[in-house]
Amino acid sequence: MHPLRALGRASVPAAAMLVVGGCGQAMSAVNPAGPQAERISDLTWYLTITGSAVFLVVLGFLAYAVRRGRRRTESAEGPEADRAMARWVGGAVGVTTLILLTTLVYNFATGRALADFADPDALTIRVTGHQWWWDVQYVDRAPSRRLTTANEIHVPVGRRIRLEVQSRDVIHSFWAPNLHGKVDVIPGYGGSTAFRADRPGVYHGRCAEFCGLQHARMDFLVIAEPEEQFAAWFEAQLKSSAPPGDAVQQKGQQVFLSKGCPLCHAVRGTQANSRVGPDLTHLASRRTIAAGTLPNTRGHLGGWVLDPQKIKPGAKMPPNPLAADELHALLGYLQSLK
Amino acid sequence: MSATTGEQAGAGLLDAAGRAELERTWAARPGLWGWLTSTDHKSVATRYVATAFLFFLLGGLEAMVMRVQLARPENGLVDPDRYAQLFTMHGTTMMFLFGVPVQLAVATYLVPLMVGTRNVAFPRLNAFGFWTYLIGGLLLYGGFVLNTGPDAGWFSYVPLSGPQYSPGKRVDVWAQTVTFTEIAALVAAVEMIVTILKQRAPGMSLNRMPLYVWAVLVTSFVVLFAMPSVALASMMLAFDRLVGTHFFNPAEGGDPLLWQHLFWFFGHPEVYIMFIPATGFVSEIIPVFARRKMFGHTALVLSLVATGFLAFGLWVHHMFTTGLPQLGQSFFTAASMMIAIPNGVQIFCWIATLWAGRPRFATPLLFVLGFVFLFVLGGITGVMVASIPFDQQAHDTHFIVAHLHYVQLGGFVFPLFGAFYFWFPKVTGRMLSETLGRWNFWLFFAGVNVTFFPLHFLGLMGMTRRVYTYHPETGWGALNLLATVGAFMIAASVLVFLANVFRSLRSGAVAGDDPWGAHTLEWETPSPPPPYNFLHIPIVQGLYALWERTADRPVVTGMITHRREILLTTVLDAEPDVRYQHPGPSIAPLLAALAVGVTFIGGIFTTWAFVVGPVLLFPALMLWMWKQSPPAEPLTESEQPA
Amino acid sequence: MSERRSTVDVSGLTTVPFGHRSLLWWGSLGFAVIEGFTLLLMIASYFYLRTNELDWPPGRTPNPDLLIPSINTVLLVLVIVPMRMADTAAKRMDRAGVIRALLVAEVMTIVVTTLRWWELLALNVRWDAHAYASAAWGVVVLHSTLLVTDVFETGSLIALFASGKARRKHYPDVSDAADYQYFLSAIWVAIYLIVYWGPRVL
Amino acid sequence: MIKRTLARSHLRTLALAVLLTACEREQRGYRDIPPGATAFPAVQTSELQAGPKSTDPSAGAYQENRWAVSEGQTFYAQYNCGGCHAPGGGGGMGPPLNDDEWIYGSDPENVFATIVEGRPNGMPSFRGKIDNGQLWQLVAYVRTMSGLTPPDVWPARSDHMQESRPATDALPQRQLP
Repeated sequence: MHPLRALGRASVPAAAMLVVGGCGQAMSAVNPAGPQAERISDLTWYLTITGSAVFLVVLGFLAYAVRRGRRRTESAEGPEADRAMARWVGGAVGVTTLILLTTLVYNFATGRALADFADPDALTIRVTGHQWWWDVQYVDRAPSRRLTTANEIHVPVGRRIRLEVQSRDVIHSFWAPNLHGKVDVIPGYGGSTAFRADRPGVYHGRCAEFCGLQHARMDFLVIAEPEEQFAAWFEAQLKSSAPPGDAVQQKGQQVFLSKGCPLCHAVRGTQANSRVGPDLTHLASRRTIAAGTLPNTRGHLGGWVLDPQKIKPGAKMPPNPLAADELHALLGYLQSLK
Repeated sequence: MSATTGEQAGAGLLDAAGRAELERTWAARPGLWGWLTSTDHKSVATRYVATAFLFFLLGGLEAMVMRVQLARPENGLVDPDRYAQLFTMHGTTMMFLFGVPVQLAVATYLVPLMVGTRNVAFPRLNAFGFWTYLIGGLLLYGGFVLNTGPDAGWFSYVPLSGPQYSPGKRVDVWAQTVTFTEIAALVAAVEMIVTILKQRAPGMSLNRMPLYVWAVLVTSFVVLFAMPSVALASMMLAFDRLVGTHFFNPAEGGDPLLWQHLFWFFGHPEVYIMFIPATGFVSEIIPVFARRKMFGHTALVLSLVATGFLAFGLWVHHMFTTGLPQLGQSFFTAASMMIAIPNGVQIFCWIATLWAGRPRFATPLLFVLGFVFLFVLGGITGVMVASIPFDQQAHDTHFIVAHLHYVQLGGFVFPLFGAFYFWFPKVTGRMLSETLGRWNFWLFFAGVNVTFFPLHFLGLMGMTRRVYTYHPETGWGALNLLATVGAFMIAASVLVFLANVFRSLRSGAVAGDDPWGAHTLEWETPSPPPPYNFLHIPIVQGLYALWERTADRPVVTGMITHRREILLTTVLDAEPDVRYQHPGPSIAPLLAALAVGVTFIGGIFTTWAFVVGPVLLFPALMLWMWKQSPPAEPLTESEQPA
Repeated sequence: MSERRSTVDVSGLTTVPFGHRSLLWWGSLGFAVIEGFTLLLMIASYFYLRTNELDWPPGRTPNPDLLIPSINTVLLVLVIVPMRMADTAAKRMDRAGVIRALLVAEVMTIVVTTLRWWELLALNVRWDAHAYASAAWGVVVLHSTLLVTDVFETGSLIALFASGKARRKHYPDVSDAADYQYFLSAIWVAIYLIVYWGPRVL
Repeated sequence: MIKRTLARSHLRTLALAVLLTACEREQRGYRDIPPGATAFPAVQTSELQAGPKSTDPSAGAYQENRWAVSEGQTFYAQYNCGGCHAPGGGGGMGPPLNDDEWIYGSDPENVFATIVEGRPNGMPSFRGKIDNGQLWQLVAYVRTMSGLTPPDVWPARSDHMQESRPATDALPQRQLP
């Protein structure tokens, strides 16, 4: 247990801690769930504490100086006053330089520790930023084991993840505060970073670089789960979508294929395989829809399909005027895509 | 032929007739035509500061709407498109239309008075600078009113601001506004450098120059080398959008990071362009209200120069998360932390002067003390984000919004308000009320802290910048509501300031020449100063001109009064060198600015404007250079026909 | 007004200062620094974009031609000679000499400016083909705008002196214009080498 | 006196005109209800049926809106219209779209009907496949290829590989200044 972190957890007043740290998986840069975020969190506590100390000392100087000055009847002139002040100012600047140097050294050390975190047999995930959602691909030498999903990244706990980011349109920034710092997703540049989740949990992430109308609603989830649970999830996701079970789902699939959905979305196992929009093969297995904007329930799914512009104005998905029975059947089908 | 020091009593001193002729020669023409053609640095500077302050209010209104929209989750006050325009307009207005212009405008008012000369070096260029700036401001707000305000952020990262992802003319309006404001800043910087180096009163050698004049000199050099970078970047972006060049198109060899390098190479020095003159204000206000000479004058000058140089070595700390090589970024971490040392020197020297002096709590000193509090806090969060790992968490979040507002509001707007209270009597001849001043200060100080301190926590909790709304379950609602309350406090304090100004313009106490007992030359002139500033150019006898003035301090005589003339002195020791013909008022700067306006605004719609504009510009420039003041009196040596 | 005993009489000072003693010299130096630094940044961007490409010029784009650009560069360097003569004539306050020298310089500069269009065509690529084309056109066009203002400045000086409205204080403006011309020619030589010889040599 | 009031009224109408057009030009119309959305007959009574010529005035709004044209450019690429008509509209399997020859008419409604109903030898019908709002944006973009809309609404270059000249230069007969 790093002494500073213990100090940090204990000494900061509970209110600030509650507000900033939060408990469980509340999204916060000082509530680390992996080694990378932990190193940065320790650095954060160090910077905060030394910074506050320096601030209070300088304010103390100022208050003392003003009070001392106001008590004077006439100002301190002459060489000895100047020599005294020169000593104090020189000392203060010296201390400032010293603190800056130690901060610099600690910062470089943390920086290097963060950088050499790569590991040859890490799980590689390629995330592609689109205007206002995330496309996630699990990279594997065997093409049959390459999985494409969207907006939710399942990772095995305790295993290093190598993240490659790229963009199809504008600059985004992939940031899950509980796991690691952000990495900019720049078109024409292949950004990469590496992290590891030590605690299972659902960690929120956001796009951190302004990327247009719906930048505010471009979230994602990183779901860390034990190794075997992840393997089971991965196998399930690899399989194509099951054929529709009953008549309602059959009609729902018919509505899905006849309307404009296949023009943008892909559902493996049907003839819909366009890469323009997110992959919906296992939509029902996801916790949220529309890049972390809505929980994945039947009501929200219906509201989203009918008029996405009301929820994410400016999103590329058009409104879909459907009759009641068509909508009912479509929702039935979509919720069957486990 | 050098200046002869005459001992005979009163030889060459101007009598009443001489003063009247001087008044006539230097006065602007009457009425609106006089106002449009005026080249008096005080007249141009007051309208410049007033316009910049108007944009400050507009920027503040935009901020208020944003704060109300963020006051609670899922708020529906503005839709995402309007919110994108709002935060872009707020950033662009505060940085390009208020920040840099107001500092250079105050400089063009004060520097000629402080160095003891009659006008700024190139007065017509000064007027041209203001008109260009005004056209830039009108273009931006004209666009905003016509639903064509920029919506890609105040630094408009490519490719979002590129031709494909920003359809229409919105980003073009932004790019041309940047071009206008940067022409105005460059012009003002050149004037300030030449005025300070060549037109100081005899005796004001470099080591006797006031600290504010040093600050303006350093700022002008920073402007000289920073503004071309954004001029080039906005020109390249405009060409990318209008004629299809590929400077920033990643698919055809262009590079989005080229934009970021060029923009931030200007971006960071720009915030120092606003901060360095503010340290100049503080260094002028503290000696006067601590009633003691400033401790460590040379140390402060050296730290000013050091800040000016270091400002150009930090820009990559805006790009720590773009994945540039680690070694390169570490250099910029070290440079970003090193700049805290000269700032530290300044702050410790100010505190020492307060300790050694006898400070009295007038409003200017209150704003200076508030500045120290806020700027030290902002500086420390600055050192925090200078470290790469922490910046990876804090970059583009509300932590940065908190940091930048602490160093901008604390570091630049507080000293600016202190300067308003300090020099308002000199500009208008009337004192501002101290009680309203205190209300203004304490509301502002509390407002800044209540608004921006919570944003530190919001940033670490994941609230990114430029989000028009957020989910209720993020838990950010409470802190955002608190910040919005703080924003209303700031608005209230600005209203108190406006009330104070208008009340004192009407019925404020009459301020004499020197209400504060200050030491710089402008306090020797009447309030408000006459068009010619000094009846006789003073001879400076020490660093603290008025405090170290001997009873029989000599003045300069022998300058003609029937035509505008200024005294040029040598650069280092300010010995009288040349009597220089000074151009009179002219309408040409306005016409030239309009021609430049036609060129760049037309350039948004058709490339032909870049041909028609210059054709219009040349006659305006001809009028500018040829129109001489009428030779009513006998021609002096320089006016003999060639 | 308290009566002051000693005064400093400056009536004897010169009013026709040459070189750094005059304000205009400092003003044109300031603008030369701005324009020079903008061109430097443009050249830096040119090289920055070059790092993105494997071969420069990329793909099937041919190297720029050398004939017309070389002629034009020599011509622009030669303009220094008449401008130097104008400078010395101005220092001698010889009006006829100034007008003659400036006329020669103006004609040469106009020829250089018109040839500049063919220099742009000598790049053998449209400005909107790719980043190389945009960067090359960008650098040359930026310098050309300075060239056009130079043509105007020399032209207005000729008109001023020829029309007899010129005064003795305008002589230093001629030498300032000459200094500005040296800067313009010098920086063009650098651009010429980078844009036209760069792809072949570097 | 009259001349001055006349001049002032001209000025005011001109300013108003500029105000109005500029506002529409930049409107991000993601919330508007597109024309013809409800125009589809719910029940098919007989085989014979007149072409659904919806003379809805707001159809024209899309033609003059820069954002709509830019979205149309995005959908032209996403829905792979370039597969037959070539990315710049130069024509390939499908007829060229950037010349003056229109087999089925060049009014917005005609182009709209062509896309919705499809045309013989190859043009598929997109009825119900593409939302009407996006269809009108596509129509607006397609008509800019042959310069049928005001020039300052044309899309600028795209951020992708330039198989052909940027759209604005692909117009054979109208060379941009």
